[in-house]
Order: sequence, then C-alpha cells, then structure tokens
Amino acid sequence: MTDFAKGNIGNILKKFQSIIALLVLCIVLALMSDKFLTSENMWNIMRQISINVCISVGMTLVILTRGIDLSVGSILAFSGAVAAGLYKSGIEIPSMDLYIGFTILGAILAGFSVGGTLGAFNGWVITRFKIPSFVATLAMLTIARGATMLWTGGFPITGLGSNFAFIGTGWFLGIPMPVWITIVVVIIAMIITNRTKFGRYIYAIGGNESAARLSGINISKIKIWVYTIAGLLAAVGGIILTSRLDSAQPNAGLTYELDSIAAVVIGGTSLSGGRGSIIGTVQGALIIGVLNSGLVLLNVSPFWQQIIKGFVILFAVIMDRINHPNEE
Amino acid sequence: MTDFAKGNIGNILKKFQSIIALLVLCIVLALMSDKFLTSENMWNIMRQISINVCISVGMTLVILTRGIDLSVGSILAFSGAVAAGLYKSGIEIPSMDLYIGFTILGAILAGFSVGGTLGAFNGWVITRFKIPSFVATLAMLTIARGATMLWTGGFPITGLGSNFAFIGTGWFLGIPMPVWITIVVVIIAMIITNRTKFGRYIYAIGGNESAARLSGINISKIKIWVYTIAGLLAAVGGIILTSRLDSAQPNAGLTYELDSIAAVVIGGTSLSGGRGSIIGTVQGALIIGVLNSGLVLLNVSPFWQQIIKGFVILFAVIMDRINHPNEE
Amino acid sequence: NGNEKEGPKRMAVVISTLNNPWFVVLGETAANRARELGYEATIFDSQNNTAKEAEHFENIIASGFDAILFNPTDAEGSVSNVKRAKVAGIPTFCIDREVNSLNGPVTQIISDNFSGCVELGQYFVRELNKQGNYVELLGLVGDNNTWNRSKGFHSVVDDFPQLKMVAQQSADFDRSKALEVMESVLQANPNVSAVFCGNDAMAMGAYQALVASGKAEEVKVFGFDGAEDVMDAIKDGKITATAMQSPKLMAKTAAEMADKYLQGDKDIPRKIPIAVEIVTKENIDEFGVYGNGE
Amino acid sequence: MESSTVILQANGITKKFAGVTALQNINLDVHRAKVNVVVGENGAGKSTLMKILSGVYPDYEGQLLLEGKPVSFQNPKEAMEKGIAIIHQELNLIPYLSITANIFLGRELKNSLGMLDFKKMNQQASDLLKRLQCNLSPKTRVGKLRVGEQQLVEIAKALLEDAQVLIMDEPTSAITDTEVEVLFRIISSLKKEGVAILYISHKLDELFKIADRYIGLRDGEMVGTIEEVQEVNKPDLIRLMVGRNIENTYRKNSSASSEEILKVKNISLPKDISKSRYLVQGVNFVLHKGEILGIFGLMGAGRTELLEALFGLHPKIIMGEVFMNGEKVKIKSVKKAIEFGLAMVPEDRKKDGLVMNMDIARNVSMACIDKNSNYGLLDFKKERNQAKNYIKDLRIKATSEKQKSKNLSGGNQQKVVLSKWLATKPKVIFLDEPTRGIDVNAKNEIYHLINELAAEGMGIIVVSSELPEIMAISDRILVMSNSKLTGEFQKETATEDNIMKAATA
Ligand SMILES: Nc1ncnc2c1ncn2[C@@H]1O[C@H](COP(=O)(O)OP(=O)(O)OP(=O)(O)O)[C@@H](O)[C@H]1O
Ligand SMILES: Nc1ncnc2c1ncn2[C@@H]1O[C@H](COP(=O)(O)OP(=O)(O)OP(=O)(O)O)[C@@H](O)[C@H]1O
Ligand SMILES: [Mg+2]
Ligand SMILES: [Mg+2]
Repeated sequence: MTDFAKGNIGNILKKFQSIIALLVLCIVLALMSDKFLTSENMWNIMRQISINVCISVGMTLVILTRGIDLSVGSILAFSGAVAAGLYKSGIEIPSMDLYIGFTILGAILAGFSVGGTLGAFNGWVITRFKIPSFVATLAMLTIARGATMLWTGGFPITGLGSNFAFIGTGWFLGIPMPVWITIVVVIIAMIITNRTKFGRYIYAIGGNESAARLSGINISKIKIWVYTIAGLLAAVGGIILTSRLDSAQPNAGLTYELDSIAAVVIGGTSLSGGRGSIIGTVQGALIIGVLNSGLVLLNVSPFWQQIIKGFVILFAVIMDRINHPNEE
Repeated sequence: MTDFAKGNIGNILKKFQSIIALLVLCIVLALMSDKFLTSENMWNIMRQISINVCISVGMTLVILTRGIDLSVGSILAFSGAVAAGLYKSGIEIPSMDLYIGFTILGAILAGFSVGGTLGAFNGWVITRFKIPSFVATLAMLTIARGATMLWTGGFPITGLGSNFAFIGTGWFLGIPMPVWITIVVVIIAMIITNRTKFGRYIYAIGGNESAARLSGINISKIKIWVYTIAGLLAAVGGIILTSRLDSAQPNAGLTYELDSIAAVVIGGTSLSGGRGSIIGTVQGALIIGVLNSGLVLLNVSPFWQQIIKGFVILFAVIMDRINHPNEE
Repeated sequence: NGNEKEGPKRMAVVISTLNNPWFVVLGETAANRARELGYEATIFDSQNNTAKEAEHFENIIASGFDAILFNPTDAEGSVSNVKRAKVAGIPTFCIDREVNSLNGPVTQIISDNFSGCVELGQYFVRELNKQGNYVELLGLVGDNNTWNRSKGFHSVVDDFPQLKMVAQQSADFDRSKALEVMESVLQANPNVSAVFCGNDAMAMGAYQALVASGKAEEVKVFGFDGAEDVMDAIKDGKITATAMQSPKLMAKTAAEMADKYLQGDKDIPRKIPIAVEIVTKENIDEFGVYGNGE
Repeated sequence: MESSTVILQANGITKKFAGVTALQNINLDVHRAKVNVVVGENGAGKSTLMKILSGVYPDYEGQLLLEGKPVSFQNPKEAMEKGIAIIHQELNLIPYLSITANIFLGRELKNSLGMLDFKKMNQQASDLLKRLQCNLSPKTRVGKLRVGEQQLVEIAKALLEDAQVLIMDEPTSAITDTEVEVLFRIISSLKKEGVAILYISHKLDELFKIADRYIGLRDGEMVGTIEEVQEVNKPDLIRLMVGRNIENTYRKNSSASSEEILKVKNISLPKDISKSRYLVQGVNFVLHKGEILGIFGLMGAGRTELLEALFGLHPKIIMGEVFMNGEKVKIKSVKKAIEFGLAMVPEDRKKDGLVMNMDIARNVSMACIDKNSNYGLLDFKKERNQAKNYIKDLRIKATSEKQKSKNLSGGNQQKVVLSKWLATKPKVIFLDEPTRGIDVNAKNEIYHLINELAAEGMGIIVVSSELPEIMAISDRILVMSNSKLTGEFQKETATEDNIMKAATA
C-alpha cells in the first residue's frame, strides 16, 4: 500500500522532473528580470530553440537505438548551403550550356535530400560494417563540413529574398513559422515513437539488440531509417537557419551536435538506449533555450555563461539518475 | 590445418593492421613527395603528434573502461593557462600584501594538479551519481573552457622565456623534448596496462563491470583514477603546447577530444570497452599525424583535407572491424 | 635552402582561419597574386589555433617553400614560428595582423584593428552625438582580435559618460549567434540607440534581430570588415558604418613584396601600414567589396 | 507415411565456429504430436542445432526438410512464419518494454489506422498469462520481473502463434515446480493438437514425465535415438549422453566438524531506504567447518540477496552481525569478504561470473591477482599454469587456457567460475544455483568437487531450487520463503514434503 503510494510519487517525479526543473528555472529568471515573462521574449525563446528541437528529435531516435550522431551540425550546414546555392544560382553546365533553375520548393527539397542521403550513408556504414555510430558520424562531421566549404568556397551565400526568408522569420496565425514547423515535427515524431511498429522497434533495438534480432526485426533497415531521419531533420534545421539569417553560413551549425545531445540527455533519454521520449527532449531543449536567453537577459559575462551551463547539464542529469536509480 | 593457418594470418593481420595501414600511407606519400622521407619531416611529425599521443593515452584508458572523456581539450587549455599564469605573475593577494612566485617546476606541478583535480572530479561525478561519462565530461568541457576564459580574461598569456620554452622546443640527445616526454608517458602506460593489476582491472571493468565488482574490484576507485590520469595527461599536453608556443592560448585544445578519440579508435580500441592497447593508439595518432603533414606536402586544399581525413578514419575503423568480426 | 631547385618557386599562404569570408578573401587574393607572379601557392588554414599554425610552419619548412605570406593567429604566440622560418632561411611577410618581433618577418603589412576601431569609435560618437544606450557584441572571447577591437572602440567611447553600454555579450563572430543574442538583449533593453559589433557577420545578425523586433529604423548598427552583404546594407542605409581593412590590397602588397624580395631587392620597409577606412553611406561608392586594389 | 509422422527433418547438418566444430553431420527427425527430447552434455551442440532449426544461424552445411520440402531460413522470422517457434536457453527480452510489447515483438497488431492496437494486444497477452496461470499485469515492465517470471514471458512468446514445431531449450531452468507443472500441462495439450515439441533440459527427472522419444548428442555428433521410452531409466539416458556409466557421487558421510566457521545473527536487507519491505529478514544460522549447508527456496525467496549481503555487496543497507571463527567481522566490501576467506559463485555466470572477452587464464586469476604478481608486476607464466591446473582438475573442455570464455559452453563456463573462486583459497564458499543449466556429468563432477572441498574442511553453502539436488548433497538444509528462514532440517529428518511446506510457508 505505502509502496504503491511511493511508487506513484516516484512516477510523478520521473514523468515531470524536467518540467519541474524548467518551472524552477523560469520562476527564478522571472524574479530576477521583469523582462523575462513577456510574450515577446517567450516567442523569441521558442523561435531560438526550434532548430535545436528539430535536430534533437532526430538525435533522440538515434540515441534510443543506442547510437549517437555527431554529424548533425555539419549536415545542417551542408544542406542549408545546397538549398541556398541552388535557389540563388541554380545549376549551370556551361559545357552543354545547360541551366537548371530552382524554385524555393525545389531548392528546399534538394536540401532535404542532401541531408537524408548523408544520414542514410551514416546508417549504411554503421550497419553494413558494424562500426560504432560515434566513429562513423565523427567521420561524417568532418566530411560534410569539408563539403560545405567546397560548395560555398568559404563564403556565405546571401541575398535569398523575402519569400525564402518567410520560412524562418514569418508568422502564421500569430505563431512564428519555425515554431509551426517544429510543432509538426514533434507531433509526427511522438506518433511514430509511441504508436507505430517502427517506433516500437526503435525502443526494442535500444533495449536489447540481439533479442530484437531474434524476434525477426530487421535491425539494419530500422537503423538506416533512423539515421536518415536524423539527417533529414538536420536539413530541416539547416533550411530554417538559412532562411532566418537570409544567408547560408559555411560554419553554420558548429558544435550543434553537443547542444542537441545535451537537450536529449537533459530530457531524460538514456545514452545506453531503449529509454526516453520525444517530449522529454523538447523539455530539455526548452531548459537550454531558457537558460541561454536568461543568461543574456541578466547580462551575465560570457565567461560565466559557459560555467553555469556546464553545471546545469550536470545537475539535470544527476536529477534524472536519482529518479531512475537502478536503470543503466 | 588450413583453419589453423587461416587463424594465424588473421592474427598477424590483427596485430599489425594499423602498422600496415601506416606503412602503406608512408610509402604512398614517399612516392608522391621527395620531401616526405626527410629526417626533418619525420621529427616534425613526431613533435606534432606528441601532444595528441599524451592525451590519447589517457583517452585509451578511459575508453577501455567503456567510458569517454570529452573534456581533455578544455582541461589542456586550463592547466596550460594556470601554469603559464603562475610562472609569469605568481599569486598576488594585495589585501594582505602577499606575493607567491612560482619556479618553472612549481608552475608545471600546479598545472598538473589542476588537470588531475578536474579529471578526478569527472571520475567522482561519474561513479558517485552513476551518470554517463559522455555527459559528465561534456559538462566539464564547458566548465573548464569557461574557467580558462576567466583565468586568462580571454587573452593569451605570453612571454614565458627560453627556459620554459625548452620543454616544448628543446632537443635532448638528438631527440626533441616533447618526443622524450611522450616516449616516457607511452612506456609507463604500456607497463601499467599490460603488466599491472590496475591495468588488468581496467580491462576487466570494460569487459564486464558486474563480474569485476563480484571479483572484489573497487570499480569506483579504479575509474576515478583513470579519469584522473586522463586529466593529468591532458595537463601534460597543455604544458608542452604552452611551452612550444611560448604562450597559453585561451582557446587552445578546441576539438582536441575528437582528434584524440579518432586516434584511439583508429588504433583498434573498442568504444564498447575491454579491448584495445596503448601501442595501437600510438599508431592511430601516427596515422593521423602522417596524414596531416602528407596532405600539406602534397599541397591539398584545406577543404579537401577535411574530406580526406574523414574517409581515412572510416577506412581505418572498417579495417579494424574486418579483422575483429565477431567482437562487440 | 630550396632556391636552386628546378621548377617554379613556391609561396605558402598561412591564414589564421578560413571560417570567415574576410580571411578567405585575404588568403585567396594573396595566393592568386602570387600565381600571377609565376609562383606555386598553397593556402594553409590555422583554424584560429596557434598550435595548428606551428605545425603548418614546420611542414612548410620541411617541404622547403621559398616564402611565407603570413596572417598570424596571435601577436605573441606566432613569433616563435616566424623565427623558426627565418632560421630555416625562409622569409616571412605578415599580413593584416602584427607579430611582436621587429626583425622576425621581412615586413609587416598591417591594418591595425585597434586603431581601426579607434576611428570607428570616433565616428560612432559623432553619429550618436555623444549620448545614448548602446550594445556591444564581442567576437570569440578567446580571440585577441576580439579584444583589440573592443579596446580600440572603448578607448574613445568610454570618455563620453552619456554613452552607456547596457549589454556586452559574445556572439563568436557568428551571424546566427548574433541574431539570437541580440533578440534576447533587446528584451532586456528595449531602448538602445546603437549596436557595435566585432565583425560584419555579427552586424548582419544584429540587424536582422532589429528588423524582427521592428527597431531597425531607430537603432544604428556598426560592423567591422567590409564584407559584401554589409557593404550592400550600408548602401541601402540599413547598417550605419563598417571599418574597411582592404584585405585585397594587403594581400596583393604582401605577394608583391615577397616577389621583390625573392628577386633580390632587399630594401623593403619593416612596416607597411594600410589605413583602415570607415565606410559610410556617404563614401561607400569609393569602395569595392573588401576594399580596392582590383 | 514417413511424412505423416516426421514433420521436420535435418540431413547432414554441420556447423563450424571459428575454430570449433559445434555440429558434425547431424541427421535428425522431429515427430509430430510428440515430445522429442534432445539430451547431451554441455557443449554437445544442442542449442546450436536448435538455433539452426529456428533460423538463427542461416549459414551451415546440410539440409532441412519441413514436411518433406527443403527449406532454408534466413532469419528467425522466416522460421516463425513456417510455424517453427523457439524458446531460447538465454532470456531474450527488452527490459524497458512491457510484457505485452515483448510477447508481440516483431508481430505487433495494428488497427485500421496502421497504429499499434494496444487494447487487443494487452487482451491477448493477459489471456496467455492466464493460460500459464501467471497473474502478472501484461503492462508490467519486463525489467521489473524476476528471472523466473521472465522465463514465463519467454514461454508466452512462443505460445502466441500456434506453431507446428515448438523448440524449448531449457525452458525450466529458472521456474518453480508449480510453474513447471503448468508448462507440462500445456505441452501435453499442444501434443494433442499435433504440435511437435523439441525439448532440451538437464533435469533428467522431468524428462521422464514428458519424453516420447530421446535423441542423443555427444560432442556435436548424433549418438542414436531411443523410441521406446517406457523402460528407459536414468543410467540409460546417461549412457546415451556420456557414453559410459557414472555413479552418482551423492553425499554419503558428512565431513562436518563441530567447529563454527561462519555464524550470522539476525541478518536483514531492506528493499529500500524506508525499511518497509525486506529482501532478507532476520536470518540466523551457523556453518561448521567441513559442512555442506543447503539453502532451498522458491524463486524470489531472497536467497541470492542473502548471499550477496553476506558477501559485502550491500554494505550500506545490510543489518545484523557476522562472525567468522568466532570473532565478529564487518564485511564492508567484496574485497574484504575475499580477505576474510569468503567466495561466491554467482547465480548468473554470464552476467556476474566471467569477463566473456577475456581468456580462461585471466578470468581464473581475476579474484586472486596478487598471488600471480611479484613486485607489483603480473606473472603471466604463473597465471597460465594456475589455469592449466584447474582445466585439468575440473576437466574443463577447452582448446587451451588462452581460449576466450565466451566460446565455452554453459557447463564449462561454470567450471571456470568455480576455478576462479577456488583460486582464492576460500574458507567458506557460497554456490548460488551451481548446477543451473549443467549436464549430469558435469553436475556429478561438481558434486564430487563439493564433497572434496568439504572434506578439506571448507564450509560450503549451496543455494538451489532443485529439491532432489539439495537433499542429495547437503548435511543440513535451511529453507527460505519470502525473505525469511522458515525451516531447518538435518539430513536425516529432511523429507520432500516438510521442506516444501516450509518453502511455501
Ligand atoms: N558463438 C560461438 N562461437 C564459437 N563457439 C561456439 C559458439 N557457440 C557455441 N560454440 C561452441 O559450440 C559447442 C556447442 O555449444 P552449445 O551451446 O550448442 O552446447 P549445448 O549443448 O547447448 O551446451 P549447454 O547444455 O551448456 O547449453 C560448444 O563447444 C561451444 O563452445
Ligand atoms: N529485478 C528485481 N526487481 C525487483 N525485485 C526483485 C528483482 N529481483 C528480485 N527481486 C525481489 O528480491 C527477492 C529475491 O529475489 P531472488 O530471485 O534473488 O530470490 P532467490 O531466492 O535468489 O531466487 P533465485 O535465486 O532462485 O532467483 C524477491 O522478493 C524478488 O521479488
Ligand atoms: Mg545450450
Ligand atoms: Mg537467486
């Protein structure tokens, strides 16, 4: 009886731990700065985390399968640059004086397919040669960055015009576009993870791969799809970023993989796979976003910001541990 | 019989795979550039990899216990900055008009103790709260970097004088000092891993932690030591770097953790713990170093260099996989 | 030394980072000019990392280049590299940034960040006529250029008590970081009248944040570099001013000096300062992107 | 007419692993509506053969015929679709998923929207559990279950789809006798439906209850089948497996002295900080020099926890006093326990016993590494000789002391674990389920060993869920039931039913 009750409290804590952390953080900030709780600031934070959330959703799937994807930042940069480049200057093949122009949609789809392809390549290497995702995606991190530099020649691709800018800066029904995109991504991801075979298999592979294999699950297929989705969502982030900045920066997305992993882990997803949730990741990203903008609002010195962020990550993960004591 | 023979060839391949890769690489480069096989260039490569080797030795121990240490780069920067700062300006406490000056040795020891302490903190957090090393050291990556910025105020600490410079630039018995230091580190590490109880326990923990625990091994103690050593060796790297540049750079060691992990993995150490060797790591570092200087000698564009490096990492790990097919 | 070897002579172009278009221009102009003058040219990316730079120097010395066109990462940290090259008999020609060694490099073609920002600061003060709240966006806090610029700026602006700096944040020389930081800063400080940015990428980011919050009109943005999109923005009166360092001019000069030196003409001034010019809507037409010297 | 009785046929199956030949030209018939029992020593190749029949190993020499038609499965799913289901020797469950999710893994039911149909699946799952007379909620996370309960879930998995061939590789190694009874009832009902059962177990007594025919494997080769099961008795089976008679070395005369070597006073182990529930509660007992003390109990009685607690694995929460040779000792860690002369062969050798990637020699010296080092440096020669000796003494089947532990069969792995602990020269040794999943021959060797050790004056505690075993080898028997001691019997006074009474008290 008491046990049952205790169990309940435990569960509540587990379910809402990151929300609680989030609330605490918000209250503290609201007390320290009257500018924090303005609707405008809230929208800013939302808009700012939208990219991280998109990436982190993909990262969550990868980590649920007990993998990791270090290449998201570079893939983001490359697919953003490709989309921008194609939209601005199309493809020219002087030799056969051929010119292919791209509409916004065409350019965006091209960007997506770049992201998806690189992600699929990650998945293929990892499953085909059974090498650790850490290494495969580490290699891709370098490769995709180099590719971006080649494609852009090291120069930002700018001047994409207002239509393209709408994706990143426009509003629709009183909500910023990036937030809309993110909401859609999150909802789809939640349905996939909780309600479909595919999602179920992701958890199964992360929980016990050999058992999953013995149940006839095609591990490689699932994993390749997961990394493809991760690449795809990195591309989505890349498009949003490019459009927000009205410019594709060659060094866009540097170290985004770390922010993203931080969001996933703070959200209570276990790096040893099989345990975690999309909604948790969203909360994790929110915590980071709120922290970032809060530290700036309070005009904390850039030096201290890093230190504080580090300790917040530690604190969040230790809380998770305390609520899941005997899980790996 | 054939089986036996096959087994043998397999073993030979396994033992020497990275050496073979290394030789192939060297031969190719020697054929493509007459400047490659000069003794001067060889010493350059040695000197250049020395820092990565120091760090990677520590990283190897960590990875053997199934962990990872992302904070080495930041710890390197911080301990280097502390040593440089103390050596140059000592500690002043105006309030009680006290001034403590530091000899070179004193400053260096201070740097070591900083590195060791941060490493120990990593180990403590990881074992005490049972949180993934990835997250704990990710937090430390940010924290130590922030601390470096605070300590240096964002400015390089320079003008340390020729005595200090000797560590990084001097020669002794026809061999550069950094190479001497690295050789010592590597030899000690090899003895520890192959011939001591401590080393055996490291492999045991990586191989099967709960079995190790039931054998009376104090997991936490060993792990804390391992991370302490990793921090210490990062500090060694920091001192060498500072002395080579005659300047402690606030952003020294950025992304060194990735180079180091690459070296370890290319050297055939398994990220899932329990399998690997110091000597392998040295070879891994050599491969990377040779590649770096080779690409320059062949006058490859910086953008292409990244792409090529990425593929080399992939290739090396795939080779390792092919030689250890059924190991995790 | 490699002077007797057959084939064309080779120049190494060592650039502090290629992560920023301004330096890409610097590097590529230098390399191209060298090629026009009949040399082989290779670009090295130090990735803002003095250690990497040291490695490049060692490799350059080992593979026997004939001259180094050098954009240092750090005034102090790079000295040892220059000296090593000199010992190996390879002349170094510094571009854009100084190294603290008079006899190390053959010459230093420099546009001083500090003095550049002093001028910019003076213009800044005039534009704001000596009063108002302003925000400063710093570059990478580990990069000493960040601080040279910041110090130069403050050395002027801090003499005017009515000019209040309400926020000083870092945006890592990065456009998107600047956008996000500026968005948040504007929340805390709705009434600012100017933003001083450590480079043009950040200026563009800050400007976009202002546009998003409808403050683009009343807030003046100041950049540093003279990058393409900022030049256009100044034309359209979106951004108030930037400091033009003429990387192309510096790069060309360096390559030509090196050529001259290798031809045997050794009389070259130790320092060739290239003026940093303030680019505003008024004088914009006198400048090409990244300065003149086409 | 053949095809009518023979449903599955294996012709000339040969399977090699790196180095080892696990199976050599096996010809096997599986009969409809019968329990086809496969017997063989550890490492005989039983599991390997089953894995081939069920599509786990797609690469092998030879041919499989299902109802006369040649088949070859690329993965377990294909076998399942052809109606061949398997319960594996090792548990294969996803700890973080619910019982339902595990049962339906790979065979999920979808609703009209293509989404998972939780309602329907939970319904079917709970029906299955009922059929197994197991009253767990199908929504429970599998990680929360005990070994025994997890094995029930494995069985439920295999029963989900009505297979025509059902392979059971040691399904009863961890479940209680009552659960075994239920399983057998299900098996016989399946038989009536014409299902062919392939059954593997090292518990010979239960084989007599259900076997319809015996198939003998030895060192990867067929050594014949027995069709008439009525007159088969234990020696026959053993001959079939081992190729010779082995006399049961059951405990004849006790070597127990009166000298107390270990004494525990009122040991308790709370389940969590709030001492509301206990895993072990108020346990008192003494162990004499040279005595074999059996601890019997049903699964989940708390025996493992008791041993773990004594062995210093829960130093923070353990309560009570421990005396060794009369003096009070505080066992703060496993290290201390070993120094005091305790040793423990754990229940789960794969998880807690061995570092599978390490060779035998290293595993053996793991707990006594100081003995094998001088001046702080390891002495490999010493280490290898030590291992060689144990391989000889315990008749470990291995190519050499350098063989990796993961390539040994269950029984031989268990012997390596034993060696590891004997190498620490303990005064008292705890054996938790020492013969779980071990063949008669190895069993007897281990019994024999236990006797010798006792004779040498070692104090021995054996935890086992097999009543006959306990009764056969112990001088004295303690019985635990939900975390308390509920009975103590001298060898003479112990009978099956008074022990069972205590165990279910
Ligand atoms: N993955 C593997 N790699 C190498 N050898 C293996 C592998 N799996 C099994 N073997 C070897 O094949 C032989 C048969 O193993 P198997 O598990 O089939 O025996 P078993 O009859 O099931 O034993 P037990 O009764 O202990 O389960 C053993 O000698 C074992 O060492
Ligand atoms: N993973 C677990 N989670 C929660 N409780 C557990 C777990 N494993 C065991 N228990 C509880 O601990 C007690 C002892 O379980 P355990 O299986 O160790 O007993 P046991 O007597 O050793 O049984 P056996 O050794 O035969 O498996 C039981 O009350 C059981 O409910
Ligand atoms: Mg078996
Ligand atoms: Mg037990």
